[in-house]
Amino acid sequence: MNNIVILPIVIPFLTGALLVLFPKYVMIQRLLSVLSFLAVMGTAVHLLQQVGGEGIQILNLGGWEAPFGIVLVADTFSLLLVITSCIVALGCLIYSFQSIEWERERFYYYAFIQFLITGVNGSFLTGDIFNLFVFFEVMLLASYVLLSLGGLKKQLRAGIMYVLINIVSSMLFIVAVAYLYAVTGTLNMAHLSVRVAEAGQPDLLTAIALLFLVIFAVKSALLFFYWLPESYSAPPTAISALFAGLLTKVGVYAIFRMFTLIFYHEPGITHSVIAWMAGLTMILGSIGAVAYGNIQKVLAYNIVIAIGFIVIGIAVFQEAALTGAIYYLIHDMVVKTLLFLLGGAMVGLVGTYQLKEMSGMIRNHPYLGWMFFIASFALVGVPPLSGFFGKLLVLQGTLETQFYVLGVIGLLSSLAVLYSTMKIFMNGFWGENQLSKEDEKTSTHGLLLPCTLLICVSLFLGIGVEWVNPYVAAAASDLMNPAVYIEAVLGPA
Amino acid sequence: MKINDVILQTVTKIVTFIILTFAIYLFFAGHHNPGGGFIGGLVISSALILMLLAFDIETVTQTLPINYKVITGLGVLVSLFTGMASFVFHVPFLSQAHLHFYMPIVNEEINIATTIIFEIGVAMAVVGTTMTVIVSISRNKGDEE
Amino acid sequence: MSPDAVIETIVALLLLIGTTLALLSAIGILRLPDIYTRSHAGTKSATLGVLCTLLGTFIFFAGIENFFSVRLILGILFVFLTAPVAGHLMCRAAYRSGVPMSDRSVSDELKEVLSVKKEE
Amino acid sequence: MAFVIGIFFSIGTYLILTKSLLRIILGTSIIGHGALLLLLTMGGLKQGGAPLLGAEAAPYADPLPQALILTAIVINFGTTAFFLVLAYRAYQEFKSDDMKKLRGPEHE
Amino acid sequence: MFAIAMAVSLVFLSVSILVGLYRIIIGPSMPDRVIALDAIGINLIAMVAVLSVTFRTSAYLEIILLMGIIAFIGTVAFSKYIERGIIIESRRGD
Amino acid sequence: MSWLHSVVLLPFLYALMIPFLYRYVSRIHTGWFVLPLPLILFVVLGSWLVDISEGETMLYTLSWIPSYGINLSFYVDGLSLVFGFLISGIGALVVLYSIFYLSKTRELLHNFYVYMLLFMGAMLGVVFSDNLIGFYLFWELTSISSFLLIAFWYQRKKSRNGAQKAMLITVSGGFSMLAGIVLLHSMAGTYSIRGIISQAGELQEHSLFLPAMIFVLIGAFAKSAQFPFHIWLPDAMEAPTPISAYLHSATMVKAGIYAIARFTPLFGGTGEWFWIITSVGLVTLFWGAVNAMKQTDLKALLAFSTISQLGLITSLLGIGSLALAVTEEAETALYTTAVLAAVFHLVNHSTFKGCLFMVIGIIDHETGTRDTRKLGGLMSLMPISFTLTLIGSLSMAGVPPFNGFLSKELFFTSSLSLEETGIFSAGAAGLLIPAVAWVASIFTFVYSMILIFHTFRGKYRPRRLEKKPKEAPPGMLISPAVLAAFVIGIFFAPNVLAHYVLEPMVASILPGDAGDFSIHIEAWHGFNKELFMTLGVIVLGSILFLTWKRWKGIFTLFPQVYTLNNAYSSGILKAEQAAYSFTNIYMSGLTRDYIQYILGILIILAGGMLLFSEGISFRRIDVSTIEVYEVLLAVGLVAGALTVMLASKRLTAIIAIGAVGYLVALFFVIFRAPDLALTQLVVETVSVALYLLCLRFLPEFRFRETARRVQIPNLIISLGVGVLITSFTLAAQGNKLFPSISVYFEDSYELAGSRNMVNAILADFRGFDTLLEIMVLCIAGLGVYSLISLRMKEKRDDHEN
Repeated sequence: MNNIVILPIVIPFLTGALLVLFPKYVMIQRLLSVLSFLAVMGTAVHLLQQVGGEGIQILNLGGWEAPFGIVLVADTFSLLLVITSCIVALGCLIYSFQSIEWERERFYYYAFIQFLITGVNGSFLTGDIFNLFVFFEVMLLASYVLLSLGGLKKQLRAGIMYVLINIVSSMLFIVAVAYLYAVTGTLNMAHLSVRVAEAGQPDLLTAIALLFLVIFAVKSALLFFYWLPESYSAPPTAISALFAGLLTKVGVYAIFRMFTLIFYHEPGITHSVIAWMAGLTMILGSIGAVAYGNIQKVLAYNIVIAIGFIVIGIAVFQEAALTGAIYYLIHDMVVKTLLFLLGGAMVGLVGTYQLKEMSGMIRNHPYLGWMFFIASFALVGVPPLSGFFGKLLVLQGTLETQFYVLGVIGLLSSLAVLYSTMKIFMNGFWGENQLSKEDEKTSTHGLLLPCTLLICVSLFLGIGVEWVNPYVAAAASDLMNPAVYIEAVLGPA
Repeated sequence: MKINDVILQTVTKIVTFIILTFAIYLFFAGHHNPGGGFIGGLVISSALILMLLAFDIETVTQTLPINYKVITGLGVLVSLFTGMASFVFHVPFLSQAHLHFYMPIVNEEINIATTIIFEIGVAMAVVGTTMTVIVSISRNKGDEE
Repeated sequence: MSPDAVIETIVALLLLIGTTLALLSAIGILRLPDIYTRSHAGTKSATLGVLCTLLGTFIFFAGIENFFSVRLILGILFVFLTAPVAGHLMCRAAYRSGVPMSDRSVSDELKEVLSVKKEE
Repeated sequence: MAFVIGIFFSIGTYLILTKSLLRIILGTSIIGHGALLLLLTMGGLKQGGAPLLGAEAAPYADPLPQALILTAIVINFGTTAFFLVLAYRAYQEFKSDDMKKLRGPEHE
Repeated sequence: MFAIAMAVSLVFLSVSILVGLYRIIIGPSMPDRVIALDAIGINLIAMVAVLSVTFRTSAYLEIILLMGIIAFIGTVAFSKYIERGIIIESRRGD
Repeated sequence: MSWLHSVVLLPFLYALMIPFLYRYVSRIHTGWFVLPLPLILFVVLGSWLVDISEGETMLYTLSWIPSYGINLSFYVDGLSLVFGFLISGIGALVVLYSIFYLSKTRELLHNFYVYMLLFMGAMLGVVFSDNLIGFYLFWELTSISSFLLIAFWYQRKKSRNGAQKAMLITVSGGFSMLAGIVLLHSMAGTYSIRGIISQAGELQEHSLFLPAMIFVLIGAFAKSAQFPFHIWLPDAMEAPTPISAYLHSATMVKAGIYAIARFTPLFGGTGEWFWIITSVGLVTLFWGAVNAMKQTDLKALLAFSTISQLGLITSLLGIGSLALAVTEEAETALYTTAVLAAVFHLVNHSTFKGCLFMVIGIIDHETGTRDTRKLGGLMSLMPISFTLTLIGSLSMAGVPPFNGFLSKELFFTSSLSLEETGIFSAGAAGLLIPAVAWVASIFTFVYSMILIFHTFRGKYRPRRLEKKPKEAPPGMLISPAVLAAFVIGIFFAPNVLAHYVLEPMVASILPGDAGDFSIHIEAWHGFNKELFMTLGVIVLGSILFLTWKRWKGIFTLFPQVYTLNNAYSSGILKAEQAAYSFTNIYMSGLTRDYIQYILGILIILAGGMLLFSEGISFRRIDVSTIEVYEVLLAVGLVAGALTVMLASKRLTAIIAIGAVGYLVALFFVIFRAPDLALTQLVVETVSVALYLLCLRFLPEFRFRETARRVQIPNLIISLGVGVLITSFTLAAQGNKLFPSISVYFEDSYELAGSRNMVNAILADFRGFDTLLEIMVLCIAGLGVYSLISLRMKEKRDDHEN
């Protein structure tokens, strides 16, 4: 038992609930929000140290032992994601101080952000499949609200699509949980793993696994990314950046968890399906990224590509690739958010999303430009930036397990990433400067600080691989050995 | 065209109280019989909805001047705090304590548990949310003006 | 016949009567020509039916299980109180929204009153 | 019961695939009902009494799915409420509830 | 004998409910449908009562009362909607 | 940290200071601050020369990711040291040249020098890295800095396009290189180049050996502009001329050559390696020379000439790799000559091409154009430039007394030597290779002449020029003059170079016995085949040049549309359009379509799994008999749901959904779930009230879907979902493998003090769910409130309409 495990969930929850009580005091709201994220980060780091020393930390909520109550499990993998999501959220939060309009700030904007993070962190930490569903709902509902907060036309339009698709997938989630419960009689993930292993994962369970795969694929935009480009370009920058960094990644997390902990007995079926999906996702994402001349869309399709790439790690199901995938996942959360923030700043300056209509911004905004440049190359996976190491390991994994095609698609998709981000850079920052300082729609005042923060994190992730690596490697090796997780939750067998 | 609602309003006045009593009963019954915070909260809201149906928002707000959004927040906080009390007692989060009393008068075993406080929070949140939704929709004039 | 058996018979009878009434009112809802007549079937006889049923249930629990249910009494009271009001509201709504009466209806006394009101 | 649930899902899906917003919302409601019934069915039907300890004898019906359903009902309610309001706000802005007309500008 | 009576009652009530549904489907007017819904509600009350006798449990008695409340509120809401199109007014007489 | 590290890392650190120097010491041209750096590097490297030439090596390691064997380890041997000299030496000259070339006031000098230093450091990193990951790191960095430098004048569209093209090609080559590296790592288990080479014997047996080779070669070819990747190089000429001289002729493009040379000990001696490299090199040599002739832009001419010369070096390395395959001493020596020729020409090419680029830059700078059709008769106006051009061009053409002659002779020798080869059926090529080499040399001669005569002779047409031409300032002439001095100097004393520089280089490329020899290069080697070939080149070349006007029309016969370059440009454009239309096919913006895709795939996947699986029984177990009334109610449920579906009035649908909700509640009663029934009833009512509230703002159903095209897929999908769920349900019901954990909750009274198990679970066992659930409610409530109350104005229309 370790009550600290709940803190990453409770702190934002509490903050959010408090913020509901006095929506009009904006400064206090801002302060509390920042403090909350810092506190979460602190506890998560502390927990990470504990996990390093004492093994996986668990908390049986209400004191009910594992398969009966709800259990929270903090292993290295989930804690890394919690920390990353806090950094990302902090970046977006600071960014929104300047960029989100005051009307939104008074309509519970900060509370919703806190709730969103509650949902995200909870999804990472929970060890119970139904509880995962509930956390997903918390997160989704908060995201519905944030997406439509402000009620602009495009927000409503995107909101309807986003909500509808997620409702469908949530219903399927309930259905899948129901089947799983019917067959195995339990909801605890560790217990599920034990029982599925005992039954040898018969075909019915594999079919249920596929059901789960489809559901999480919708959430993580793996192959089913149709909702993503439109809904991520609708809300204000800070919000879409937050979505870009976090929401799909939670789905990815769920896929990782499910297919390493529970359904790992039939990789011939499930994991090859995942491999196909990953390949198709990267191809379609690349085509989409090349196709458009709209900053937000290009970046949105880049999310799709990255998802495909990360999922390779689970498709080839090998430790090096998994390590790489986790590394790339963390990197992608940071860098994707950063790119969205930077793209948003560009859009804010020019007042349009169309690349055709912007040009030469590096003249007045060199820092913006170079940050975008570095972030793009980090995304492409150029050493020593953060995307490289993950990409290397994933590539290594695909080649060593003879998934050559996936590896090649992964490299080609990097090319699409390069082409598309450079398209933005060259159109937006290079060329004749058409916009004098006075003509700009907004200023970048206060927007560069969070971007600098995130880029520092990204650089650290790239150059300081050696420091981060023990944690990532431990996370991957834990994922490859479900016994560790099971023992931590259910006690020694 | 004015429509009088005398019959409805008279009945409502009586019925609301029956419903509210029943709601409170359900709330406490939940421990051993069907019921609980959720249902209690929902039934309270349905009583309020009935009042809104029979009268109008103005009147009801005058009688019950409550900011439902705050109620929602408070409800969530109350529930959360019962969970967080466990930090003080060094027990797992959300641990509930319960005591068995023997009440000689009604000749029944009464059972007080911290879950009651938890459920109060739940009920408050439910009422708050439902009413927030209903009232905000009804207040909205839309494009009709 | 044991006391329980007697109670059981009474309960069974009451329930049967109640449900038969419900069935009858259902037939009424099915067969009657217009909304106003149907509402009679739907509210009045059905209410009676449900009252019988509830009474039967009450007796059942009071007699056999020794369980004196306040809730049931309240329920009976409630249905008794609200069912007519509901019927009234519905009929009025129907009339005001202009649902036609059956051809077989003899008179419409409210028509003049309302039309006078409209002219005002 | 399985067939009823299947039919519910069919009907709900069909409604979701229509282009009128209100029908879509109704479709999600129906699927929601289907999912609840499914969850209950999966707990095993009609085995024993209501899950209330006391006078009645064991076995009881499986209480866990019931608790899950309760949670699901409430969540569905919240989602539906939000979706409904979203829909009508969209109608106010776009003067249309036709999904075809709610597409992005590029698709027109 | 008792069980048969119960079964017969349940079938009667189910048939009544189906009839109500039939009315809901064919109408012809909206108030018809609402009244049918109200009738279904009332039949449901009876049904729950009979069921709780059949199962010999008092667990469902709350539902009876609640059902009454709910059916009433539903009908009121529908009737106001049909009559005025607005079910909750901001202020009387607007 | 060692001296070696500082050599590589110093440029990067120095680059950080440049912006400050530029900003705060604006009176002095920033280039003067940069100049010392390459000079110092040159001196430091020079101090190692003697040791290295005696066969010593140096290795220092800086840890980066030791746990994966990824480090920055730097290794110096003959090969890398020579490259180091080229990089720092020509770097120094280029910086000096740029000080006069780039205006202090008009150009963004800090950008220029930062990029330049980045490049210099990266290039040094490439040649000194022993760890493949470090190698890759610097490899990509050279592409990026080249990208930035090409687009230095980023306002120009041509610069941007050229930069983009160069980057796409070189970086994708880099990706291929990365794949090769990963393959090598997975075979050899190390990233160290020396470590891998030491396992060369075993690795050649490995099944991944050939793919690894091809991947590495693609990377190298892309970088050094070999056919068909050469198309980026001409466009890269949009860069300022110092950059063209530095990156795109002397150093960066040679990184590919370096890679080939570096990996020769590993891959060399195999037939594939020989054939690929030799043939690609020859094709490039030929194709580059042909294209160079038709250029009118002097820089483009030099670019194609560079491509051609790189092809030459590559093919020589290919021929030289045979030395590792043969055992006979005489033969080995023969092929070793080819390697020698390669490295010799590499050095020579850097000198004369660097010189030529700088002179062309001067012409451009002084006249404002590089177009041969506008230039002419500059000989008397710019005598020094003319002399320098003459030296460079004649060397390029392979005429004595310039160093190009020597290496060209060696090239002929090597190509002729193939005739006698018995391995890899290289002899089959027979005379083909020398013939191609000879023809290409003739073309080389022709374009060298074009370069000289079309610029400096002919009619002087001042009106076509933007500026009035005059001789360049002396400072600008220093650098090309130094290089020209080398061009001549090497011709007269080739063996000094050979001893200190070329021998250690060859020894690094051909380790073991093959590399152990001494070289003697002679300008005069008697009347042999090579000499006659050279004479032929000069005679035929002169004839062709003199008749140039008559036959240049040949080039117009090849339609311009079908060039690789156009294929690239239109390819990019078409790809973008195709991608756009393809993406728009499935991204229709219709939510319905998206849901159809999702459900369709779900049905195929999960349904397929169910269908083809074995051992799933659809038996219904432990379900008690179904009562009549239950069937009736189930019929009622279905009827209600159908009503919702088919209702033509929205109110009907809502009433029906209310009925369905009530019936579901009744089912909860039947299935012994009183709590659920209660909740369901109230929630249903509140929902209905909500629907009624919102109906006011929503329209009546106005249309019915009648289009069959829409209806049928909808029906199929929905039926499919229904069937899937039904069969799944039956299967799951019949396959309960384990008892449920909920038996535990039957002790709820003892555990949680509650007789209502459901409530105990909700409030206690799974109280956390409940907590979150009210959170969901809270979010939904506040969300509805904000959605209704907050209506922001569209500030800008964002191209909505």
